[in-house]
Amino acid sequence: MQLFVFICAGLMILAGAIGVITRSHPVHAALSLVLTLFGVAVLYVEQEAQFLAAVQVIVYAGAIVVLFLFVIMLLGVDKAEDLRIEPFRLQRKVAAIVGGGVIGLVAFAAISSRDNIGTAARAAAGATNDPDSNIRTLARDLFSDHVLAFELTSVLLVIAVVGTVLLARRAPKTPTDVPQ
Amino acid sequence: MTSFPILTLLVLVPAAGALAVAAFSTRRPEWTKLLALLSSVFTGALSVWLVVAFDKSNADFQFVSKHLWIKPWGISWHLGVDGISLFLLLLTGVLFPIVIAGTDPHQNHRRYLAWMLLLEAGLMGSFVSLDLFLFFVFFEIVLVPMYFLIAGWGYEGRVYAATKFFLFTMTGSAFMLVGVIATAFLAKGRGPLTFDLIELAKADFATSTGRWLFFAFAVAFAVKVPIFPLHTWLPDAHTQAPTGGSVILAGVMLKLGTYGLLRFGVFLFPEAARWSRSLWLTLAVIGIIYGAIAATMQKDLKRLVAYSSVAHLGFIVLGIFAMTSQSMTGGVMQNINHGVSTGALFLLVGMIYDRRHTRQIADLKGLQKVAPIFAGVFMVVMLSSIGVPGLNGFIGEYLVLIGSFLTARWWTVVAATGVILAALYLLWAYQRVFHGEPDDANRTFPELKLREAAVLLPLVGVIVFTGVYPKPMLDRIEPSVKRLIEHVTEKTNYVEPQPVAVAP
Amino acid sequence: MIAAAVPTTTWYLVLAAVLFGIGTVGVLVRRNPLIMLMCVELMLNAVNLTFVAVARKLNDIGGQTTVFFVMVVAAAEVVVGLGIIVAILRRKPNATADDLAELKG
Amino acid sequence: MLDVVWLIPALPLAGFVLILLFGRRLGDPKAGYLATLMCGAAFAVTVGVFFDLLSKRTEQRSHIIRMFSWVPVGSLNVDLSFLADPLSITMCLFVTGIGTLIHLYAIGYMHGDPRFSKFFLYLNLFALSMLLLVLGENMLVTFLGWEGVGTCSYLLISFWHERESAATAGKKAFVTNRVGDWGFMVAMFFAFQATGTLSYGGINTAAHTMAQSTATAIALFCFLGACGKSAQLPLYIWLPDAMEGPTPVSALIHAATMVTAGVYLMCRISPVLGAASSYAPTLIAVVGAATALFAATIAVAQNDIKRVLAYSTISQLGYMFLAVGSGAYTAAIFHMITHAFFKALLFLGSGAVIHGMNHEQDMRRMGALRKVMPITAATFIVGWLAIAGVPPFAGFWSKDDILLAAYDKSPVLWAVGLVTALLTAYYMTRQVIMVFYGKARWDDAHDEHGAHGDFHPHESPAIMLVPLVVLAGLAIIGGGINLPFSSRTEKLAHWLEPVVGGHESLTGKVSLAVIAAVVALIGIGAAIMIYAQHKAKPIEPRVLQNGWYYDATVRRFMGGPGREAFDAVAWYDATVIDGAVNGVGRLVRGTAQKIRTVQTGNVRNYAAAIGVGVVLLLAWFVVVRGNL
Amino acid sequence: MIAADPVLLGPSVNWFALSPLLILLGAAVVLLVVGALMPRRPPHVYALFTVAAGLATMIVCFFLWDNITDGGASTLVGGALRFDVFTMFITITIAASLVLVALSTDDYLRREGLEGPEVYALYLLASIGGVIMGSANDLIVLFLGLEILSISFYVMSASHRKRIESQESGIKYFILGGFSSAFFLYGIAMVYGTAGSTNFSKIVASFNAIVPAQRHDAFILAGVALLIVGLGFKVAAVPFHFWTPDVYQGAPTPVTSFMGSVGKVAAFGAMLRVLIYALPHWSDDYRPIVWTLAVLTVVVGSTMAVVQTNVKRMLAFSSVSHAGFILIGVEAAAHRAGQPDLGDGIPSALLYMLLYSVLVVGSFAVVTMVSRTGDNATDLSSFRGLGKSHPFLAFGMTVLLLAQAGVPLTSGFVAKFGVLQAAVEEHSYAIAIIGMVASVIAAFLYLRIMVSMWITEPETGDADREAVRVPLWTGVAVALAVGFTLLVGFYPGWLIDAAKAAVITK
Repeated sequence: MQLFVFICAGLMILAGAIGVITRSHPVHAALSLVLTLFGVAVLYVEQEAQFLAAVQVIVYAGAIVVLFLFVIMLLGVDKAEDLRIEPFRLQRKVAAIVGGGVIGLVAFAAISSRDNIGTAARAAAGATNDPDSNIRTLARDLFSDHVLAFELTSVLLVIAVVGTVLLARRAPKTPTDVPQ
Repeated sequence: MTSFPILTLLVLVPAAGALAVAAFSTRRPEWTKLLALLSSVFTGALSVWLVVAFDKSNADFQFVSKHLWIKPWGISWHLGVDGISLFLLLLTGVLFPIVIAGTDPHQNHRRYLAWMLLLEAGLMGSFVSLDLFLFFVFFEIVLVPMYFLIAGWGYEGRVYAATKFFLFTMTGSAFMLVGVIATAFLAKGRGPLTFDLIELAKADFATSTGRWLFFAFAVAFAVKVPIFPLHTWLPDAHTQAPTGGSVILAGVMLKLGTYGLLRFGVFLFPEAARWSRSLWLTLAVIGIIYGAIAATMQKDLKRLVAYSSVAHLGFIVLGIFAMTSQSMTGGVMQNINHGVSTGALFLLVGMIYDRRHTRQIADLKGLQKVAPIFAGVFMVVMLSSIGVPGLNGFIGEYLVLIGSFLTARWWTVVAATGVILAALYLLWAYQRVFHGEPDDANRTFPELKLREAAVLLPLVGVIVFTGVYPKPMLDRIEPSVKRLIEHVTEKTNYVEPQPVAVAP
Repeated sequence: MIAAAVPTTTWYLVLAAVLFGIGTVGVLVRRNPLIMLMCVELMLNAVNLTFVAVARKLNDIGGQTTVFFVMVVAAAEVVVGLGIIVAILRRKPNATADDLAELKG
Repeated sequence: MLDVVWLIPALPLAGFVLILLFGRRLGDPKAGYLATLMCGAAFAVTVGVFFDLLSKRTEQRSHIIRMFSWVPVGSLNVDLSFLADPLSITMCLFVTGIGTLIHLYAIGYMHGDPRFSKFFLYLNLFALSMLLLVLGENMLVTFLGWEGVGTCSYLLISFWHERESAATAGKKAFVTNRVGDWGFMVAMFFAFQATGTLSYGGINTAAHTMAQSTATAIALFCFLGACGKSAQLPLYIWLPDAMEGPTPVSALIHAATMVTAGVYLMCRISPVLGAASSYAPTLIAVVGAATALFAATIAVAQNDIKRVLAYSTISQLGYMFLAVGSGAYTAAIFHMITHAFFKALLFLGSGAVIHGMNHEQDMRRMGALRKVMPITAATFIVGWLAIAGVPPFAGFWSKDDILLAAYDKSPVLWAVGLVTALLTAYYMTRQVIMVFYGKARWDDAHDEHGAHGDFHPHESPAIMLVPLVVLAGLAIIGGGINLPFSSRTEKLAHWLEPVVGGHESLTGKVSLAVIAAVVALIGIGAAIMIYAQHKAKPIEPRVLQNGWYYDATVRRFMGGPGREAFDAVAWYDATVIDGAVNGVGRLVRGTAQKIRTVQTGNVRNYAAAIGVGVVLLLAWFVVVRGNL
Repeated sequence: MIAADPVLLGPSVNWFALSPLLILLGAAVVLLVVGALMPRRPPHVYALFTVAAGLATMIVCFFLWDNITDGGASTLVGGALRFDVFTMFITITIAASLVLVALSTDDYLRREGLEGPEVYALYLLASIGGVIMGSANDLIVLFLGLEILSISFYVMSASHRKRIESQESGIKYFILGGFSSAFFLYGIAMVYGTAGSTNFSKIVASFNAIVPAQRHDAFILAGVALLIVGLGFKVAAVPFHFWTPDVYQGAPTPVTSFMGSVGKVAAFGAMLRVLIYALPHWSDDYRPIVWTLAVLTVVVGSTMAVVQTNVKRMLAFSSVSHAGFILIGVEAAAHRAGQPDLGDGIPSALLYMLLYSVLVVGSFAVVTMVSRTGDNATDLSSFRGLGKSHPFLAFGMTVLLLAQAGVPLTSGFVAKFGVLQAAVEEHSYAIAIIGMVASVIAAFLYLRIMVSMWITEPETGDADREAVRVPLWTGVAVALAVGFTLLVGFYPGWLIDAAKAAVITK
């Protein structure tokens, strides 16, 4: 059963990911992304991260992808990209090498040290298989050990807000860098 | 001796003068010039006083002042003077007033004078520093005023020449900086970090370490001297620099190289200096011959003098690495002599340029007929440069050669042929410029003016006096040179060869 | 029997690596800035998956907390990124990443 | 009187300084008188010193006068000090004596020259240098004078520097001399290393204890120096050109004094020469003989009045080296003295001719001048007889001395010397005939010459004639100082003995003297037959006119391959070395320009670069450092 | 259910120790609120307020510094932050840069018609991120700090609405920044996977236990690799530097100076924290990489700078080169990672950061003025004749450039000397020599700018150019930078001592 779920979710994830990088139309890409995000959410559940799975669906698949789609619609940048053309001769080869290299090396590292991963002594904050609910354990960790990080996220959000305000100001009528 | 911080003043007076000149209003250029002249004359007077007060029986550093500067790195403001540096200070002190009084920049006096004085401060500092860090600071800082003097007040190719000069020298210093630091750390052992020359000279380095460190120092000095084949910045810089810049460059700045080789190269790393002497001697001899040959074929009078410097400095390097008391004393003395005579030559060439706006030998002809006194002064200076006995150039060159002969016979024999070539290129140039019937362009060549004569007279006086009576100089130089050789003897198994004593 | 095999942490890690790799390739080959942004999201998801998987193996909630922070960061990044993209696409409609190469050399 | 030896050089120095300061104000002719006075005073002092020395016992005739410590460094301790001994005082005597005469002569000769006072300035400076040279107690002081006379020679040869040829000749003289100076310097280095001193006393004392090879080296390098200064093969080429200088200069520097400095030096270090390997003196003798013959053959075909004398000087100097090489130092000095008398006389005479001929120097445009300038002619003839070796004129005795010594050394050298004597008599006779006898050819000269207005050769003023007469007298009786009749009459030999060692035995060589005299007469007769009686065509082949093409070859080499080699070095410097420096700069910029194309501005390329970096780093860590 | 919960005990918070962060945050909030409420935009107020906040931060830091010297270092907020002299040094450096940048931004915004409090707020918030990066004791906290800094930078780079270059630079920086952040995060995940925690102290403890056995564990090494990638991107080490010239050129000039100073300081602070404090066990593995990066960075940075014609771009490449120099210091520090005596590597790098920050802000402040309205006149030719028209400004620039070239008696020399001696102390002679040779190449570039200012003859049309204005506060910023440069050049002892104090743990 676990294997089946893993394979199904894995296929979803990979299919979605490949969709993102191969679909020429941005809307299609965004929808492929949703597929991946759902797949990841499934695996979160499988790994006893129920809260994160929920957040994944709500925030990621819900809010963020919708934001993407919104921008696509808003700006009308839904022109399909011609993926047959690649202006840089080496770009795709390099991409293949980089992609293959990263996958190969990381996978190799993960496999070769499979006995060492996750064997360290557990930190005190809480366990994933805590009898308490996942949310509660998470919350306790969040507000004790990681309270500063949590506060910092607020700074991050302030920046996001200020940044969008700053960026959203209308561009002036006469750009200075365009020769008249 | 005295607690009066004369060496500190030697550095600070021109520096303060530079600041004052820079801050002075431009409305009265003559006052600016007077201010600059006063501070340089004051510095010169201090340097003269220094020579008078110098105790010639004392081979050690005198007038030492030492104050902690950068404590965490063990760096002090440590100044001192001995026979090796004494006359270089005097030379600096004397040449600057001459240059400031005798040459006029074509634009912006104020800035020119400020740079000049800053240059003087830097040079003075280089010659009195007894701390490696401090020395490096001064050694490097002089590049800046010199760069601006060449680039700002030079001739047509000035930016190229100045940049070449700056980068070339900086490359050398790059190695030296690493060498300075490495020396301090390797000598450190358990004790505190120090950059003090005297402390570091006590250290014993492993043989190969010492050689590497020596190399790092020597590259910087070799560029500065310049030793063949690192010399190509010199003709460009000399030629393109304004007259004052050329005088200082040739007269004083090149000496940083030879002085550094003595003070830091040989003194800190005697073993390495001994070990690599064949290389240096060979390069020195090549420099002597090569510089002379290259000088012969130059079409530009200033360039010719510049190449002659390559040859002359070769003698100094020969003397340093031959490592006998005669050759080293001669080398130190040649520092001064070359400074005086080549400085004077550059002044004279500058005067020719001022009059004729050309440095091309082919454009000049028959000047002796229209300006005999000018030609006469040129002749005396030229003869000094050729090394005619009775004038200063001979004494240094001769001492170098006779001393070097004891340890480096065949190098010396070849090097001595340089005196033939020196006669060849200078006399040939003299003939083309001063002899013959002047053509129309040169017929109105003005005679030496009073101000010019006043500027040249002290130099000519020094040329003759030193040639006839060098003893006062030798007496002060020799003890320090001897001490240096004793230091080498202590550190290595080197024994200064003595000539076979004649039976009484 | 395959069906009986339980996917270990390593399986998850390899899957995440593949996902990360695909995201990397996507950034390199796609020209639409929006899709490049999506590919960065793919990479971040791969990392999240790794975190969750090792957290499970470690039996440590800290990994999940981290994923939570990453999601916030991703959200903030997307907001700002889209802001910039909007600003630039208003000036240059339909510009691709390849078109934005005035600054070079 | 010995303590005032320093006055001998100091007086010309005073003259130099005074003329330097006030020369222009003194002007023509007062500056000349001042200079002459100083030189004359020096002569007077020298005479005083001479008699003082003479009054002492032989072994006490060497006196060192120390002025001040000149170059004291470590074991090298050179004083500026003078050595008054028979040799140096002898030199001083004729240097100051002849010098004074020539100064006097020059007052007349240079009259009207715009740089009159400068001429005497240089002349006094020369006298100073020459006196330092001969009086120097050590090699360095000698070298000071040595270079000083070289410099003065340069200044005086190119005195009329507007003439391109004069300027070139001066430069040539200086540079060629420098080659010799190099030898002198190296000799000093060897001497210092071997003895720790540069004083002649020390070196000569140590001569027999030093290694033979060292002694040989010192001797030969000194000889190289001497070759330069005394115009021997192969460095003689500057002397004929030096005739571009005013004639008093030729007489003083290039005949009587400076050019003999080389001989003086060799005599000075005669103990070292004695200690050297035997091939060293032989080499010197051979070079001397060869030079003598070589120069004499050239002199046969010259038409310039001064060039004949120049080659003659070279030839006579060759004699002196022949003597030195044969160990006959006294003979060398003897010939030096007599040669100074008659050659100075001949030069001054030629100067008077030139002066009278309005600066015409070509003998083919002269002739029959004895009628218009009788005194000049008479004195010149005395000089001629002296140089030709006609007894009892001075030249005969000294030349005979040398030939005897040469015969001792090797009959071949003697034969060469004899042929030279024949040629000397021949070309000098030729010169006398061409200048003073035959037809007056100066009338046709003036058309071609384009001379200014009327042209009348005239006798010189008295001030020029007095020196001529005095010198003529000396040329007649000069031989008297060393007559070979008995050891009593060999005064010079006795006088010099403490310095140059025992004199050679001359008994039983009367036959050789007779042969020499006969040979001289044959030479004279032949010349008379050819040039006066026109019984045969003159033998003046082009190869001799051009000095065996030696000078031309050297010049062609210097202007050709030599110059090309120098140019090649300059080219190498500009192209290869500087090119390498600039090349580094270009390389950096070029590389940067290439790398710059990687900076495409495209964000995907940048990402690719990061990706590549990632893979490389991962590979390093995982594969290289990991547990593979 | 809720009642059954045990009482949640949060970590104790030393509020005074956090005061630098609180001051910066508070100032940012005040600016935003007041800026939103105030309709009129009074001149100078935002800038001077930011300056005041920066100065206050510095002053507080001096007090805290004393506290640490007396009471020893500690960690804050449950081990999230490290409270030591290192932190204080970084904070002071960032605050000082903030002050200078704020001064030089004031007139710029008015000139370009971009007034508003937002940029200052972003400066302050980004500074928080920087301080967090330099003081983090936890990879996640560090990552958040990095994102705070980066996202502010993305926004600020793109904030010049009138220049398409500004937006281009923003998007480039954003895409590449996100890309490299992902790698960095992946690296964190891997370290976490093996060590079981993201907290430095726990990581070290954990590795202490496992390292002998797992000395060559590929997964953790892959994590180290990816961490280095992320940090290398931030510090602009070659080959992760490609964004630097484009972004530096495109961004508004004051923002560029902010990136060049605060961005670099924070990134290097983070790098030292991660490599030296968190991963000392792997120093033998990453040291060759740091070595290679340092060499590549100094050489490529200097070389590329030589052929540029745009001054901002030149300075961007020169900043790459300087990053290489700091990496030399890091390399020296890596020799001592994990040892009780951390040597001179960290102090030298810290000193370099501080001194370079002032230099770069000063230089870009001059560029800000010369770039004239529109922020586009940054070509080399724009500097032509500056020596004649504005001798003091040109002099100041000359000093700053000479300092960057490493000429003695300027702070740049002290900085260079510091890293070199640290390298030499660890016997890394090759890197020292390569660095010095590269600095000679770089010197050529500074000379070019100086030549343009002082020597190049004016051309026709120069007179028609807009005159360079020297506004008061920007001038003050330059003057402060120049003064500091010379002061430290002549009298550096106190700063060296301060930097050395940063590694004394007790």
